[in-house]
Amino acid sequence: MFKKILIANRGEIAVRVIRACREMSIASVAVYSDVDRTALHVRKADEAYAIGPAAARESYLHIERIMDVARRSGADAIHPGYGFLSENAAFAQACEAARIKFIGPTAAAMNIMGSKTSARRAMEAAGVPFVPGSSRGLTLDEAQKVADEVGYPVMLKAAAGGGGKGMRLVHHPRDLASAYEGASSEAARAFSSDEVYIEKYIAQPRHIEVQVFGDEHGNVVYLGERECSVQRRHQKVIEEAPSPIVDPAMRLRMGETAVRVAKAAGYTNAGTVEFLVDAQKNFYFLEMNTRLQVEHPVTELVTGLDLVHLQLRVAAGEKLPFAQADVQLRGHAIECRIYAEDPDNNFFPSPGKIAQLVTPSGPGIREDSGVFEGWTVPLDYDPMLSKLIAYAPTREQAIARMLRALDEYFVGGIKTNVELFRRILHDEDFAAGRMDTGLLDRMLAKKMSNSDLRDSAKIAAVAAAIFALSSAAKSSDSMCDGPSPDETKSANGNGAASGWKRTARREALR
Amino acid sequence: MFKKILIANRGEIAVRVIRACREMSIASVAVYSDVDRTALHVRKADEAYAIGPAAARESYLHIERIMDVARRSGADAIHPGYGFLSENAAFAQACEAARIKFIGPTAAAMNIMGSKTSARRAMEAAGVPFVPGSSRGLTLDEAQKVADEVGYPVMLKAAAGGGGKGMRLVHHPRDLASAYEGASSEAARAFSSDEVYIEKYIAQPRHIEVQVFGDEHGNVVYLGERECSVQRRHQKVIEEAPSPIVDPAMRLRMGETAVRVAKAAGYTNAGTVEFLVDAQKNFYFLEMNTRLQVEHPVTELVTGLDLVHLQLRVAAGEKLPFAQADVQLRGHAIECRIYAEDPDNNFFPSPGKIAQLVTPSGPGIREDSGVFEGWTVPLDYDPMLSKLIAYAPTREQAIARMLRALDEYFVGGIKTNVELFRRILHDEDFAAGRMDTGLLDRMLAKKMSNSDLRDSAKIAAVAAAIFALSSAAKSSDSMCDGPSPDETKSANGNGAASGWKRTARREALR
Amino acid sequence: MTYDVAVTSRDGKTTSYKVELKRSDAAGWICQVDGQPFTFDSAQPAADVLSLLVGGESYEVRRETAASNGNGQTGEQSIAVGGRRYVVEVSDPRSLRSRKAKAGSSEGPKKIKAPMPGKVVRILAAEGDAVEAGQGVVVIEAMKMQNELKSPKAGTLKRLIANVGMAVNAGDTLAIVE
Amino acid sequence: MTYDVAVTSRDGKTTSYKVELKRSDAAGWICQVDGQPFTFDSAQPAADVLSLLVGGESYEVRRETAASNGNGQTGEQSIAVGGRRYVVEVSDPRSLRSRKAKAGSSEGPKKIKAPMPGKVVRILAAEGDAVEAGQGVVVIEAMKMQNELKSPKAGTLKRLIANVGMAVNAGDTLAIVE
Repeated sequence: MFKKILIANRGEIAVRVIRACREMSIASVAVYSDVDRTALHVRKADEAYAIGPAAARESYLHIERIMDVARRSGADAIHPGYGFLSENAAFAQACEAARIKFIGPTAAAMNIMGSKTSARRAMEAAGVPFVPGSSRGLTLDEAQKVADEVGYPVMLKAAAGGGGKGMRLVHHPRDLASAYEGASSEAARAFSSDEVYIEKYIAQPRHIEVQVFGDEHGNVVYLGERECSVQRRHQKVIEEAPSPIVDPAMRLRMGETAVRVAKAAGYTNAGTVEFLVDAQKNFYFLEMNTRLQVEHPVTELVTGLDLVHLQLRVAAGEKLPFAQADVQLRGHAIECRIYAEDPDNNFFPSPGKIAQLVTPSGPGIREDSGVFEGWTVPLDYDPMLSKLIAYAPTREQAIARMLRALDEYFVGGIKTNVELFRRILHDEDFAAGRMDTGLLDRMLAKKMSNSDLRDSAKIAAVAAAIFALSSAAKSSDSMCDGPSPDETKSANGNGAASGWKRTARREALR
Repeated sequence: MFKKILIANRGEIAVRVIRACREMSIASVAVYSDVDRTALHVRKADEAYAIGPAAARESYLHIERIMDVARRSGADAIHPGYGFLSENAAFAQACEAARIKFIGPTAAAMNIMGSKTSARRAMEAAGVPFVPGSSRGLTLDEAQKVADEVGYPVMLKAAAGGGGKGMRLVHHPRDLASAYEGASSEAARAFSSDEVYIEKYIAQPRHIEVQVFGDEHGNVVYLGERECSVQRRHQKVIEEAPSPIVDPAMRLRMGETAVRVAKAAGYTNAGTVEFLVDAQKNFYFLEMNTRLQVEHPVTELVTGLDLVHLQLRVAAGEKLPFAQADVQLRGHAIECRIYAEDPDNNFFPSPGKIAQLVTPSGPGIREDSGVFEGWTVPLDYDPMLSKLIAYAPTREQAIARMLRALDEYFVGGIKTNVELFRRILHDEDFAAGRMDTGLLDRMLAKKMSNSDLRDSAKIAAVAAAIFALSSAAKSSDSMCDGPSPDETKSANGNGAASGWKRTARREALR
Repeated sequence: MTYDVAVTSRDGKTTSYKVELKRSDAAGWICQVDGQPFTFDSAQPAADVLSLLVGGESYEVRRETAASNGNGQTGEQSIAVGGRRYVVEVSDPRSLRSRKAKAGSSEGPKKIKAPMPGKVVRILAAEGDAVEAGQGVVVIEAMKMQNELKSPKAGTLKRLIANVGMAVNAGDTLAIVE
Repeated sequence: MTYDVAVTSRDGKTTSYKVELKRSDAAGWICQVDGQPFTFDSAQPAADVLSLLVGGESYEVRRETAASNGNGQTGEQSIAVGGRRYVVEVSDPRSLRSRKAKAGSSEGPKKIKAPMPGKVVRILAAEGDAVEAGQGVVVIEAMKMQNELKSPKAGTLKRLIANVGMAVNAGDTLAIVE
């Protein structure tokens, strides 16, 4: 097993991997940009080294600086997390060259999957089902031809893309040119490649993905599916396992297809095969993510496995410790991605200082967090604060449990999407498992019922007055010394907390 | 299902039950004593009512006051939690009389099990194996006779007892009289009955208990065992499931015996049958706890069930939603009971204000807590703060995970036993599963190795100096207005936190 | 003590309450809301947290002050009751500050402000153009996300301060519609 | 700035360090411990928390001040490094307080103090009795637990303040052994 692992990432996933290292008695090395000096991953790691300014390309995307830290610290492996360099084949090659194990697939497998067009060629050879469209990057003219062939609506996609960036849906030929321009420029910014291609647009599809895992001895297994249809702008918002519509027969078909995909690419370690599923439950290969997914915890909870422990063991050359037949799903898990963003204001990111933080806990609740009270969320990176995951014997109970946990969750000082999740989890269609990737947009288009939001306004008003009174109190208290009679008479320390009372009393005595 | 449930308890278990109510859309009613006005259970419940002064017999043990709140609030059921009135048959009867469902066994079943001597009679009739000894309360003279018959060492036990109170181990006849006096007086105080009896003392036994569950339609199942051998003064300190020594055959034998015990008492709802297990793996009936156990979470994690949800459903008259064959154990779970006590000072309780609280989270970690930062732990009740539970695929991983979580756990302002758990989990015998109820006492007798404790003393010294410098700084800062240059130049809000630097700089410039 | 409290729920509706806090005969407290008696017990477990018991019903209430935006104006105060948040504005008849606070309410031509720091990547309308309510005017990019800032009302794009490539702070005015 | 820091680990061993904090040429800082150079970077994520990087090694350090006991004396200061706690006593040559703090160290006859509030339920020795080190003298009950307070040394039970049924606060002296 490895002696020391460098985590080339930040935020909750860096903390997640550091925890796994600690649990396996492996030393962990964090890297950090200037704005992350006091970040959680720096504080939890055994070692930490600065790698440059806030801008990602100067720090978390800077291969040379990270490799330099790896050498200096004597790390014998690197875990890339997700995002940043996790799917960067050049980085994987740099690790190979430095004889430092990259915890993930080989650069070769990444290259196949890294470009959607090359992935498509390989997968078509392996007989994997595809959505009709082009299998390579297109010029605008070509794009127009292919769009006419497969028929509108069509989807423009960045060949080097992922996570929804550089994607555009086009309903009418007249919109194609502007969408093409937008997609390729966004792609250029995001992936420094403006290659875009076209696919037939499947109306109201589900997004269902299969977790696969391969060791370096030719064994590949699938660990069930994840339903990720609740999306906004092609970004996942809620994920769950298992999918409400996948039965054992469909799970077997999807799973075996996913394994075929992985084997066709000579894939090792953790990977995810994403499928579009239409209303008739036909599934089409979408892409393969050659990394650990944000949403891996829901799979961990229903399988009872720890995927990061597994990643490390497989990367160290161990065989998978179980066979396909040993993988059993139990119960239901749901994940909410808690973001620093403002759902009431077009989901703008809301960086800033976390003035208060109360996190849920108790039965069936897991929180993978990258933040703490007092932390100032930098505006330089993805605004995800933490992942809240609920597990229960049934989907219905898991939803109820997540709602309970959301009620316990409080982030003060910055805006978050916590209230959005309450709304989604209360939605009839979601509760019934009637989901497609358009569900959330339709929901957001609806107006919220006032009754739902206003019935405790009176309480809020009274509380606001009490707070006002107690702050007025503090200022006056600070001038007079000695505790007020109430403080001394209070039954225990907790009683004394009720500061506003004695002030109000003072008020009344005036 | 019930509309509104009163929770006749406080602390983490009250919060645990309130959470379950919320998850099942049942209104929850908390009761509180004067010192608990701001306690977590009061704040999390839908309703809360004061029931009297701090002293338990004036509040949490005051049946009339609690029944009065139940009536006023219109609760249709009462959950007693553990401790307090949970095993009080009179309370169960009062509920029956008021037509309010008591969530637990019938008063009749409690009465059978409530007195160890009557329990013994019933169980002997059902052919349950017992440790040799007396089956009823004894006078001192009788005690001496029985002790001579079964042979020393013998154990004196309170007939009405539980949780180790009113127990005494006697090695020599000459110590019997004083031990008898101590046991019966302690029993009188704790259970208002000074009845004590005698059992042969089993050297180095394990304490293993079986979780049983019965519905009101005659179905009783067992949900696997819990290993509870790590004890201090007969109080459980660490519990785990499954037991490292119980194999499927033994589990079957113990489980079926436990079900026989429950059926002999006409037992319904959640219950636990405790066994002593000797070196040859013979097991002897110890007692049945007619309530939900503190350590129920480890069973929940390995079975995937929620026992409190199940309690509510069964109490509402539902059938058990599964059969014995459906109960499958998966993985391993360990629970540490975090207490406000001082292991370095004879485990004296350490009530007081929790100045800082950092709780662990992430993969496989569950915390059931009854406290929060700023809460003043009252000295009037059991000093348990919370339960930390770790789940992992294997026992080895679960231990490593718990150690990781303990490293993340920090309670400032009061003493806790967190460090004690580190020591236990690092112990060779514990790691190997070689446990008996004497393990912890033997461990505590050993001296700690210095190396283990001193190697970061230098860091502590430097940190102490930095803190001293920064507090010195604060006082001086408060006099001069305007931010220091560092504050303005800091990349983001987090940088500014490093207050001591600029002061030290000021120092240097003097 | 009497306070005028304006409570705005997430759907934008604002309700005003006159809250009078008075000591009751007993240990408890009596409060009048818009002249109607309102009895409750209150305790403060921690800073910015209140536990209210209103006739037995338990309410956990938290106060927060949103992070101040780029302009150094301190952010709005909001109150969370259970899971629900309300923006509140408390004015104490005796205090001036609160009256000042009220002043800031938007009048005259509407500004399009940057809701957070970022970079302007596209301009969708020219000065003098007629714009619809909700029509995109400026696109800024932050945290790797592009966001379109829309016109708050139908009118004319009177001024366009933003230009492509410009770095903006939260609260900066990017355009004015009249 | 130079501080004398006495660090006591849980096994009772105390080590003293002379810590000098000095600004380094660069942005970093140089510290001398007992005259030996000790370089590190420090940041304070929150009150009473330090993040120290010593040649790359990351240490999370927390300070706590134990709850003051019944006598109003404020409790000892301790420093937690990772999972390990140390009781520390910092004395600044220039400050008097720290020297005062030192004074409190126990001299003369040894007191048996109540470590926390409770009730005396039994007395196991009489005034004038000879007592062994570790021999039980007083039993107090608190939080439903009985705890035996033992003599800190062999000697004579010079004074017995406690009596059965008496309620005691943390820090109260119950008996004196000489």
